[in-house]
Amino acid sequence: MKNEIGKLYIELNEEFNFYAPIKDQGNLKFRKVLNPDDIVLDYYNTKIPPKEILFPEMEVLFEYKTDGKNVTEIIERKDLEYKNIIFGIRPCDAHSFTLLEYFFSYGDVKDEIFLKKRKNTLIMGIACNSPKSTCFCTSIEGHPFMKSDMDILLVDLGEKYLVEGISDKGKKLMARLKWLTDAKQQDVKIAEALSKKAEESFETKLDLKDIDKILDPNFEHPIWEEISDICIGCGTCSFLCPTCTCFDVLDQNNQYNNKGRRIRIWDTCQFSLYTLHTSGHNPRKSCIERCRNRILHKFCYYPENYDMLGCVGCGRCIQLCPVNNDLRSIIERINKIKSKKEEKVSA
Amino acid sequence: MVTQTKQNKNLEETWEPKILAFLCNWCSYAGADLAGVSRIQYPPSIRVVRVPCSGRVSPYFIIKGIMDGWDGVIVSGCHPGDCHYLTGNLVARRRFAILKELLEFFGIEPGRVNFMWASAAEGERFANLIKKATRIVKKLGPNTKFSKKW
Amino acid sequence: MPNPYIPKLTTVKDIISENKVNDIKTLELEFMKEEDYNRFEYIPGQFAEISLIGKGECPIGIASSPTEEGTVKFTIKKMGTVTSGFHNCEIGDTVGIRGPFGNGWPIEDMKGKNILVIGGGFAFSTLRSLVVYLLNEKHRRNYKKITVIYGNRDSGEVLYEDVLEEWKKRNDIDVVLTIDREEKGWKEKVGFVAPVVKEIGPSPGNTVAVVCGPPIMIKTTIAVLEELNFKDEQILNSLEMRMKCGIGKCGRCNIGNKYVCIDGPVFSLAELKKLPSEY
Amino acid sequence: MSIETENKKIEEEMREVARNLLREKKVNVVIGYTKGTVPLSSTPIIITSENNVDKLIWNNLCYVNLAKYLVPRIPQLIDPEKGDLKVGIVSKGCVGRALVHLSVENQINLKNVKMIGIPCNGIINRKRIEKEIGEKEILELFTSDQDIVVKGKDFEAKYSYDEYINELCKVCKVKSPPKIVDFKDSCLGECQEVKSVDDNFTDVVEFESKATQDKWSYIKEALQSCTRCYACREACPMCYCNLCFVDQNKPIWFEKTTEISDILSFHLIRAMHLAGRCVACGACSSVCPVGIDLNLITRKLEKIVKERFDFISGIDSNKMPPMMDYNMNDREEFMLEE
Repeated sequence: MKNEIGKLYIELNEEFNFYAPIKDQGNLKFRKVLNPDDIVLDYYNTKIPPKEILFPEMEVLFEYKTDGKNVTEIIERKDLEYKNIIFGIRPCDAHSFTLLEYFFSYGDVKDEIFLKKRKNTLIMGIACNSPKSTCFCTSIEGHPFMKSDMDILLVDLGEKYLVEGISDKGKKLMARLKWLTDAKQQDVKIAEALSKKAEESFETKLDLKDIDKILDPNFEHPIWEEISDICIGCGTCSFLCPTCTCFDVLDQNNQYNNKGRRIRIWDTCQFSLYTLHTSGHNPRKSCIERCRNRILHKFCYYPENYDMLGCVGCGRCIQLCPVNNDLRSIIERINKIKSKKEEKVSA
Repeated sequence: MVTQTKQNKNLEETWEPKILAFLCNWCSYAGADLAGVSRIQYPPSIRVVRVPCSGRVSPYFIIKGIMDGWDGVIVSGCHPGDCHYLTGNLVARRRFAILKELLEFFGIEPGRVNFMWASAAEGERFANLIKKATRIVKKLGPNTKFSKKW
Repeated sequence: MPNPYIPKLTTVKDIISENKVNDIKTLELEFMKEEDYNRFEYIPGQFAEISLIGKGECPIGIASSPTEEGTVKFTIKKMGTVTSGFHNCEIGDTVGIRGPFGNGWPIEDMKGKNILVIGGGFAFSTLRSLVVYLLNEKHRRNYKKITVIYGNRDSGEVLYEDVLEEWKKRNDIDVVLTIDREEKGWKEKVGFVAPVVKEIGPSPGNTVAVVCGPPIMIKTTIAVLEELNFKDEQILNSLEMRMKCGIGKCGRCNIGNKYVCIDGPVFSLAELKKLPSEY
Repeated sequence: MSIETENKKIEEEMREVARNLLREKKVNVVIGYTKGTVPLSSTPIIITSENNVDKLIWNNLCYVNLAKYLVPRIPQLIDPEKGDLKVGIVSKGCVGRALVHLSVENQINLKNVKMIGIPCNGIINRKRIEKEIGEKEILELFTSDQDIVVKGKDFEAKYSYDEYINELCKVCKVKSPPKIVDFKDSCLGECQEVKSVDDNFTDVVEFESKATQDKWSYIKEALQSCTRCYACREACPMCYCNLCFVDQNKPIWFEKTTEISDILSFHLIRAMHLAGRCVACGACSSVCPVGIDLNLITRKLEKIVKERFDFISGIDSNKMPPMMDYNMNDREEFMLEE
């Protein structure tokens, strides 16, 4: 099927927005495919996380018309009903969509903009045959061949793909693709072997089992100063994190045609402006608090609120941090708090 | 097709640029006044913002102006040595030099941003320079590159 | 479900300048559509995201009580871009509103108890909402003794003078006003809120203390209340945080795993003590 | 001498100076580089004990400008009882320049700073190598003789060292920190006397000669992928403002959206703010997660300041930077004349 990606694209492009990894300015990103030849599938992972398909860096919440001073009409977005296919996504990033879904539907008021788009999205992922050295999805109960977050999972067998429909949505779509051939037992076995091999090849193993229980009582611990001492306070780790969701809201006016729009743009807890009150008070005024918030949000608040870690183990923050403030070593240092305490108790 | 180009040509001829002008209170603003009182004709393209000194004009004002869709920006102050605050225009001149070079480097037509000196007694010079600046900006056409559009 | 970011439109019906410095104004808003108003069911202590479309949006506590039908009131201090915009509003302007958000004062749990309302300065708006609600003839019999202690920097800063006058005339509520420094013509108490609370010495038995004000006032008042043997569960607090969305999505108002906009803004002192002190 | 032996030598000398400084209690902390956990990186480290000195390393991936850690963070660490915090800082040329310039701007007191000067032999252009390797994983990178060797699971690539170092390093003339007249003992280890720097700016001139439209499309293309993480700003030793102009919201000058005009205005104004201040360390380009190359803009700034005001930042602690100064006789050929 490998050379039939184009065929797949042509068949689905009319009905769906077809997203796949594409090289843009030297960086691999998920973009709407215009030419199936652009699709890059021989890759580890994209630099920009695929969350930007459903939660773009800049997104219009609504538009409005004014009479020069006052609003006369509010125009809702109508493009949320489009159907999307995300093709070639890795299992860790697919898992991030599950987390985002949890997050955006938390509370009484749900984020309908995201959820509507999510509902109309079909995830067609490719299993990870060879994880990167910075990947640690097995440590967060994920797996390079994890199916649960996908609609269809492809396994790269070298010459061909093994395609498996997982959700009803995915199975339905597969039934439409008449040119797929039935898989041989032998191919399924190869896939299983590949899965095992991939799982064994992980270099990074982190102990994240009770991390929320260690973090919760250690809100005020000297370790946070130590962790944040080299942090320069940029937003790389959170902008490129597949599960980070914070945003800022602002209004834009077009004074020429009396139109305007309210947009949301990615924001990050790493900036001091993020929590600055109008009065000048800032609850998280230094890098220490901001670094702590990021770690706690992912490894303590997420488990407390959704019973899941807020990290998918993609390793983007490890690879792209400008000062190489490695998340793996941060977690190791946090785990040490616990073992130190235990030592004390036993002594 | 022919009619369209004709129309475009017409548009080009009738199009008048809108230029944001920051005039220093002590010299150029008075100069503009003098030009008006002396009934010297110059194109009605500028919209004036009076500032205490050309040194008050931050690069933010200029870039924000271009971003907001003005076709050009003019900053006018006292001649070097004549500043009401002694050195305000000298400080401003350094800033403008860098801004102008950087704009050019970024590929934004440098003609959109113009700096000039005009004293309170130079009504004629003021009018002439505005004419010249308007001509330059008009030649460049509407500002579409940098202005926000959606 | 509809897009939660779309505000309902209202018109400004009345604008009242609340203090002498003229930096606090109360805006009375009337919904353009009847159905929007009917859907806007709130309790005292909740807030709404009100927006001047084109300028931005900000979370403001609702100052009116649900018992005052027809309009919704917001008391706004001139601080930043959006609030300055509100101060420049004229009657008849359009204002967007989303909400109500937050948990509000626990009016159900307060039933059958004495209520001690302690407010300082401009934070009195949601307390006004609460007291007006409690004093409503339908609700008054559900609650026991009501005491209001309201402190200000000077007499020019006292908000809602008309309702305060009304309350003073009634015999089912005690109103104590105080200002920081003595002033000519001021007949009420003088001194900070905390010592005044101490002086009055409310008894903690079957009482809920509602405290709202600037951080330093909260800190000193809570110390006094604890001295008077109030338990942590009996002291209620309304927190402030920078907010954008009001629905727990934009992320910035979290304290620990709680979001002030959905789990708050009202927390009891007992709850607050469990949360990290990052507010 | 091969690059590795050079590095080894630098490393040893650096450790020796740092050890002595800590042992003699001349400094409280030493800021330096240590080995990174991913192949194309190094990480800053703050050392307080003599025992940890061996963690300090020098290789050609030490791209962070350590002067960043002095402003504004370190002044906050000053213990009022113990007096000022004394800092030793591993200084390649551009770190030294940054320190000198920061002291000119009264942000740090050089009295409290000891530079551990090293003769920098260039920083590898990691973004360029990453781009050329593409979607393969780099597991190891080392220098061998005059080459940079990049190794992965099933590939090995060699790049010429002279070609694949930062563009700014190629033209750098201040390899080790400049000697400071007022604080003679502030620089230990290697330092050099810099009087003036000759530069013909051929790279900038080439770009300048392009047509306006070409420049615009080049800049637009280059900056388009900016994610607004502001790593360039945060890594820059000169960007120490408490409130950056993009963060100002009373009034909002520039919106932080992803529109090209907003992105461009950020980079344009930031460049404006760095005129006469940029020390050409290239940290901004090295840290950019999406690989935007800001070197060209940096070079242009250097050129403007050199040609117009005959100034080079961070060389002379007694010379006033151009944007803090004025001169009646500046060139004004750009002014509109009748």
